[in-house]
Amino acid sequence: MFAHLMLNIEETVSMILFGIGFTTLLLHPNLIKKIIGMNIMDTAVYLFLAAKGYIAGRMVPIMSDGIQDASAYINPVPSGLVLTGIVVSVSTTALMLALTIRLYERYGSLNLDRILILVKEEGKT
Amino acid sequence: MYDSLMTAVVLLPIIFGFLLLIFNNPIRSGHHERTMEIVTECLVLVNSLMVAALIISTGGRSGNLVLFRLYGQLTVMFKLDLMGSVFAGLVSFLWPLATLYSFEYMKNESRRPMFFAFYTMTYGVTLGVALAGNLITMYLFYEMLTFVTLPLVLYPMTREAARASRQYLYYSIGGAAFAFIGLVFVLSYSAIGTTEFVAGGMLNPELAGQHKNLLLLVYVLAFFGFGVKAAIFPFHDWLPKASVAPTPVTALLHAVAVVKSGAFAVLRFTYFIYGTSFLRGTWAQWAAMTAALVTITFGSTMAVKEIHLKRRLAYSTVSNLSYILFGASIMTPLGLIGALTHLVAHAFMKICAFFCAGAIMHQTEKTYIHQLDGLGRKMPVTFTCFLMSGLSLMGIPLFAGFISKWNLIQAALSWGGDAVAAGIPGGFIPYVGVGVILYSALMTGIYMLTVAIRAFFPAVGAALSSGSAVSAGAVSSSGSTVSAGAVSSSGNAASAGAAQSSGTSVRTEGEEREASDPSWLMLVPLVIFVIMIFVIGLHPEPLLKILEMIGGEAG
Amino acid sequence: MSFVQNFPFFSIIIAMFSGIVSAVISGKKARNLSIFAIGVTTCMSAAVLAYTWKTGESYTYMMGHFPAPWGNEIRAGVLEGLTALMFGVVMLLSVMGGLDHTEKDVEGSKLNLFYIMIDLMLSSLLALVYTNDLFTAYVFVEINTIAGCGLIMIRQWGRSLSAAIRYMVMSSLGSGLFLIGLSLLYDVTGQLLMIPAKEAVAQLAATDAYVIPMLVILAVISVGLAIKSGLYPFHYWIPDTYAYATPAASAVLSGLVSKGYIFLLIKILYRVMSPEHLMESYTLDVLYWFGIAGMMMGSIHAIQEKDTGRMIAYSSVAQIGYIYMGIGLGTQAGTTAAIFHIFSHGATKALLFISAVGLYEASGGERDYLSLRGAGYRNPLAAIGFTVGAMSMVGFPMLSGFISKLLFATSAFENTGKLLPTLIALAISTTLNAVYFLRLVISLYRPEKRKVDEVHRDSWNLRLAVVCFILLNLVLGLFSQPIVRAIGQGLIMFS
Amino acid sequence: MLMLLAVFVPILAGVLVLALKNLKENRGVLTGCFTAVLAAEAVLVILAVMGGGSVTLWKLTDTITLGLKIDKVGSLFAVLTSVMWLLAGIHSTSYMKHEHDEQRFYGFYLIVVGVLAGLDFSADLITMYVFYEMMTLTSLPLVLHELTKEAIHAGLKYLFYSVAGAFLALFGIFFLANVCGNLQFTAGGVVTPDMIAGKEGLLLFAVFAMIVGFGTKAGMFPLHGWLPTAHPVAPAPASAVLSGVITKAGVIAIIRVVYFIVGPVMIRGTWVQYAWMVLALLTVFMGSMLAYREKVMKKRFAYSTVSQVSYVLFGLSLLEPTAFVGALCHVVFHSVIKDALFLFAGAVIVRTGWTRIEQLRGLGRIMPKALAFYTLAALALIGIPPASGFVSKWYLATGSLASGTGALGFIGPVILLISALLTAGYLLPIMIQGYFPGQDFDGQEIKERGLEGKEPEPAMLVPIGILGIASLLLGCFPGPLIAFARSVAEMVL
Repeated sequence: MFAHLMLNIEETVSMILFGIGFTTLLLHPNLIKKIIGMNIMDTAVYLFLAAKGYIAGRMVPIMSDGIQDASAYINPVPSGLVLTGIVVSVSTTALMLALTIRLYERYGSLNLDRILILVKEEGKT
Repeated sequence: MYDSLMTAVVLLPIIFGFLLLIFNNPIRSGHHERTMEIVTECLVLVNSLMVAALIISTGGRSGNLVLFRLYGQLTVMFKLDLMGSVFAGLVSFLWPLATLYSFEYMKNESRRPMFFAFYTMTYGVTLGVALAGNLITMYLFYEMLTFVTLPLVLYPMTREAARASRQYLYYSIGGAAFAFIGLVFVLSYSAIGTTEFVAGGMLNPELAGQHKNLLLLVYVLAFFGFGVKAAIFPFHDWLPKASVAPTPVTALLHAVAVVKSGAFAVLRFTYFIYGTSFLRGTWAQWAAMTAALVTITFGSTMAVKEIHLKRRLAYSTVSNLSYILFGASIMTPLGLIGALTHLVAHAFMKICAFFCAGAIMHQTEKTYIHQLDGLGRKMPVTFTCFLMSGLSLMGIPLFAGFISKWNLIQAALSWGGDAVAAGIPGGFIPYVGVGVILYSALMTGIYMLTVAIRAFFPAVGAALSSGSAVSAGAVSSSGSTVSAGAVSSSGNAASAGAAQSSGTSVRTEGEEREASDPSWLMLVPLVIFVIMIFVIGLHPEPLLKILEMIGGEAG
Repeated sequence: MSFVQNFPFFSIIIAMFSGIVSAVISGKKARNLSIFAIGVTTCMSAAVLAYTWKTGESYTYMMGHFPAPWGNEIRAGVLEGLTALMFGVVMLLSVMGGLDHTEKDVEGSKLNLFYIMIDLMLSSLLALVYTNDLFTAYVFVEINTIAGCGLIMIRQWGRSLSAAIRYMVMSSLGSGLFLIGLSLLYDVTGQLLMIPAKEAVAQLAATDAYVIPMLVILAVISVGLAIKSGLYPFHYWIPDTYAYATPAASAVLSGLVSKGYIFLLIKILYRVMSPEHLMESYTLDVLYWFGIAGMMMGSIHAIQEKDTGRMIAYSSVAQIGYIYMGIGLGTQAGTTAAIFHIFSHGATKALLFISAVGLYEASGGERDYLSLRGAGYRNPLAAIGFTVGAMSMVGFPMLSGFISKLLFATSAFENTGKLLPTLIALAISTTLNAVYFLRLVISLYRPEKRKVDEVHRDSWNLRLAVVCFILLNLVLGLFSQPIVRAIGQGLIMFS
Repeated sequence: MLMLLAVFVPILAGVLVLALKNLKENRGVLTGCFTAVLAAEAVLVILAVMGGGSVTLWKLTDTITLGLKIDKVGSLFAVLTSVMWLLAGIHSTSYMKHEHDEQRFYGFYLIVVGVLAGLDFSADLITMYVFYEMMTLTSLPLVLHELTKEAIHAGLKYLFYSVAGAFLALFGIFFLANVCGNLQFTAGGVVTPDMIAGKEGLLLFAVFAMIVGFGTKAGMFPLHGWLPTAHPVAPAPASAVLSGVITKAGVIAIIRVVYFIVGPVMIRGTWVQYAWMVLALLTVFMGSMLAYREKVMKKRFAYSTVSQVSYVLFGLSLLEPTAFVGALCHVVFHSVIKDALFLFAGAVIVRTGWTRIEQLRGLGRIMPKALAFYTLAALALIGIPPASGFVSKWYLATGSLASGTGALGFIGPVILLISALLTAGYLLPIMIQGYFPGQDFDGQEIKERGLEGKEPEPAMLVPIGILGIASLLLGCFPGPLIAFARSVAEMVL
């Protein structure tokens, strides 16, 4: 069992990271840390994807010195996916940060639980 | 021709109701209420005549009329058969009279156009239930009935009314939701692929035989589901609460149209969908029967305990509706006949009783029974009618109630005998049912006659002093005689009594005006109902002939 | 190749471009552009529907000239066309109905942002409907999330901000799970296009390889999409989100957004996964039972709720439960019912939100259901709209809700184990629906003690939207036969 | 035809009396007409009885017809009813002067006699049930005539007990209609063993229900509770007919059921017979005990009725010819005697306003003649030979010994004897105190009120006299009655 894990060290790490990110995003009350958790989670997936696409001993699929046979490059699709994913994650992160700033301006707190309480109180008045 | 007539009688009142709603404001701002009433009455009358024409010309049997296809095999379809004719005929007989009555009753109310709009719409919808040719159509109108009668319950707009209407709605919708299960099952197990009513049942015997217990469970669910509208225990609670509605509503809808639709639906479901041969002798039958018996006992006991007149009558309705359900659950042709007899007889008796209660409320604003002391002398015709309906509800011979009770009990005894002879477990239940009905009859005697006795024979010093004694002799005349003759004589007596008492009587507290019989708009329906009670009680043979034909087909 | 076949792609692109263009134009123009874009895409969807209905088969549309497995594909059939059409119609009506409110709730300078979000939402929904590529689906899921979040937070209100952050957090969790599921699937099969992926999966199933990873993939994807569509017990973000956004946004979010995810889930379950895995993983059973739990719990929460908007939102939780129950039945009829309910619920829920707005307006902006007393007299049309919506939810025959109820019930017959639970759940849930919806309807028609000052007149577009939604409901209720047949046909083309 | 008149003439007359409101001003006309109708009724009944025959009233449904028929039992009861009614009616013309709402009383009084005639002449069970219910309802106004709270309460009690009893009986009717279809009264019964094959237990239960149900009207335990409440509160003439005649409606109903529908054969030796006997004996004993302890005069008479009517029921329950003869005789005798007692009570109340036993000391100084007639009736009820009660009790006792019902057949006479002693104990003190008030009695009150030697008015005194003497004479010359009863017994047993 442990040997399997060591053999697929990238996958193992990415899964651990994913777990860390997921729990942080889900459970941590601090908004900034939530966002960090989300990023960790996304990064874990990218790591996983990149690890899947990597084939030992091959080149990055970027044409630097003329086209070689396809077997010379690693699988480009995961890399593409990772790139797309990063774009998506950046925009999501930006949006969440923007939201966080708004909330902080309004309620002076980054603690989501506290913010929710404040919102409720605000609604009552 | 007749096909279009069938559509017309259902749609005409509904469309008219919508028109009234649309022209609500012009009518009220222009004070055209009187015109509206006359038009409404004419329309209702015409509609009733059309129903009569329909029934007579087709002899109670028409072809299928598919209106449109809802989904798949589910078509909205009208078809007149004998049982539908009985219900439709009953409803169309009562409606014009009830409308007439409600003009007077609603005289001082605002928002009358709205009231009559929904009242008239309900007419159409009820006819829709009666004319429905298949289960889905009936279900459709059954649901519609809930919604068109809801504004009527809500009409007083008080907190109590809102609560009552909410409860009414929840119960009805909940019931329909369980009836829906039945509908879906029927669709799947139908022998003919549709949900059309077939006398004697339409389930595919082979398929149904494989899942007998499941289907029986579904039957019980649907029985209770449809039974909600027929106020079966423990889903009866909405009915007494709903008596906050104006009396014409309580009388016509919650004693006849709505609740009878529930009972009618149960009859349809039992005799025309499942078929009695499938159900007879099974646990489902005993479950249904027990429920009906519990309701009878419960309703009549609660009626005795209740001190609010309309709620008392409502509890009485609860128990009487379960007479019908009991008849349905006997599941023999005789049972069907008994159930239908009671369906017709109870309609006249209970609407009469409610209209009396309404007349009392309208004339004196008294709603509790202990307030009624001595009113019988002031409102002789009203209380005579009340007494008559009470006696009939008790099941005294020569009144309509006796005939239905007779039929029901004969059915119960016959089936009980057969069941015991055949060694079916639970065969004793019909015998218990006979006992329960008699118990309920006793309770009926208690809760109806106490009211009449209070009214006619007030304890000395309770309500009236000198003025009442003058008219007493004449008053009590109407207490015992057949109505028609009494009307004129006691009418005079009342006026004489009123004239006398205006000078001498000591008014009791809170009595704003001298009570008297209401105007002819209210009295005519009352008297007609009493006459009908006697007609059915004394000469039920034509009705029974028709019912026997139905029983013969559906058994 | 017919010109019509381009339409799915065009409609996505049109929606996206109008969003981009909106960034640089004024709010009013952005609004007009947005409505125009929705209208055009709706027409295109109709054309696609007509085309595929006529040809009787679905087609795949290659993006660019990269064939599988590298390229990106769109696939359109009757079901896709129909869904896109419904989404378009509901969106158009929602935007129309909420027009005034949008302008009131959103600062003038940011109005174009709102319409950017609407456009992006439309494009992502269309993409979710049409795409045949898993990773594209992921990207549009994220775009959808962002657009949805934007729609919520555009209203500068504490509640909507907090709702937005919660929505965002939950959505991110869902997206993350979905993404890891995709990655694992890619890992196992090496495919991202659905059709090749299905072949690969079928092969795996045939050889019994990678059983556990396949289960994990199924679970992770299902849970991810379930979170995003608000299946009970992942529904905590729903009430605030739906209730506190601006009405147009509420209608769109509740009527469409979660439905897009559900549609995607159905797509993945039937176009990618193999029946064997579905059977082994009990995914369907889990979805079914959670769906039923949602039906009950959503309604119970709704009953406890006083705020009308939150009540309707909790009702959405229940309705999503219905849909998952349909999917969970695991039969074609069940799925048909679920998809029909997607339409029916979309039309009904949007109607409820839009007409509730009319009622708030007539009650001085109060949303508490007690404050809505007598609103039926102050704003008759909105009240009628609400009543129709409520009756449809309760399953009144002739309205759309009845048909979906009927479809759910009849489809249950094909799965005898789930027959009785389904039927009883339907019955109880109907009753619960009646409790909270009709309670409100009754109080709408109860006159208030204070005098009705004046009949409130809504703007023409709100009234038009309400009327159209009512008609839509009636159409779905009365002429369901062709629609259901189309769904059935579409499902056959689907996989 | 005549029997139709006998049924409907009084009913119509009663309705007319109720409806014509200006009769109130002409008391003379009212009472004249009233008496005339009652007399005519008596004549009509007797003529009808002599004419015999049968008539169908109405076909309710195909299976239910309402009809009248004259037979011996019916004749006996009808004649008895109409005569008693006439006498009590005459008494009431005087009694009711002191009451309010006279006209209503007369109206319902007339209606009830018509209904009772119908009941007696009924040709089948359902017709009888119709009249039975009508009787309950139309006699109700007589009970609550006083309209005091007590009277209304009593009236309701009367009504509900009666209705409950009627519905118990109705169960039996429904059952019998179901098994045999034909419910025409036929001497010896219509039920045959093959009709009820498999339902024997149910039949017995139904019969028992009917006995208990109809027994309500006859004041039989356990549904006797209404009687002591209801009879005393009514005006005295009404109490007289209620106690003397209407209780007999229960008796005839039971006779009809047991001897004319089910047939004695079906229940002889079954639990029903024994239960019935036990109930009847229990009632006999209990009624006498309660009467003995009761201090209010009319209530005491009412308890006495409870006890005495159950003599009749006991006789019937033996299913034995001699006892049957005794029962029929006792019906007649008790009717006469109890009418006399209640009319006497009415006279006392009108004259003195006294209602309690201890107030009656020295009554002999006021109304010696009336008290003499009372004494006659009382002696007859106790059963002192040669007064009438002795004859019936003799027949009852011998019948009981001959009935072959084992121990109960012996216990019966014992209880009858004890009851007779108790009867003496509760009736004689009135007479003794009346005539012999004792040394310490000064008659102050009587003198002060000037009541000395004030006999009741003739309209009261004459009926009391007739009844008192009749109760003696019937005992001296019981031959025709016994012969008649014997012929009936031969028919049914």
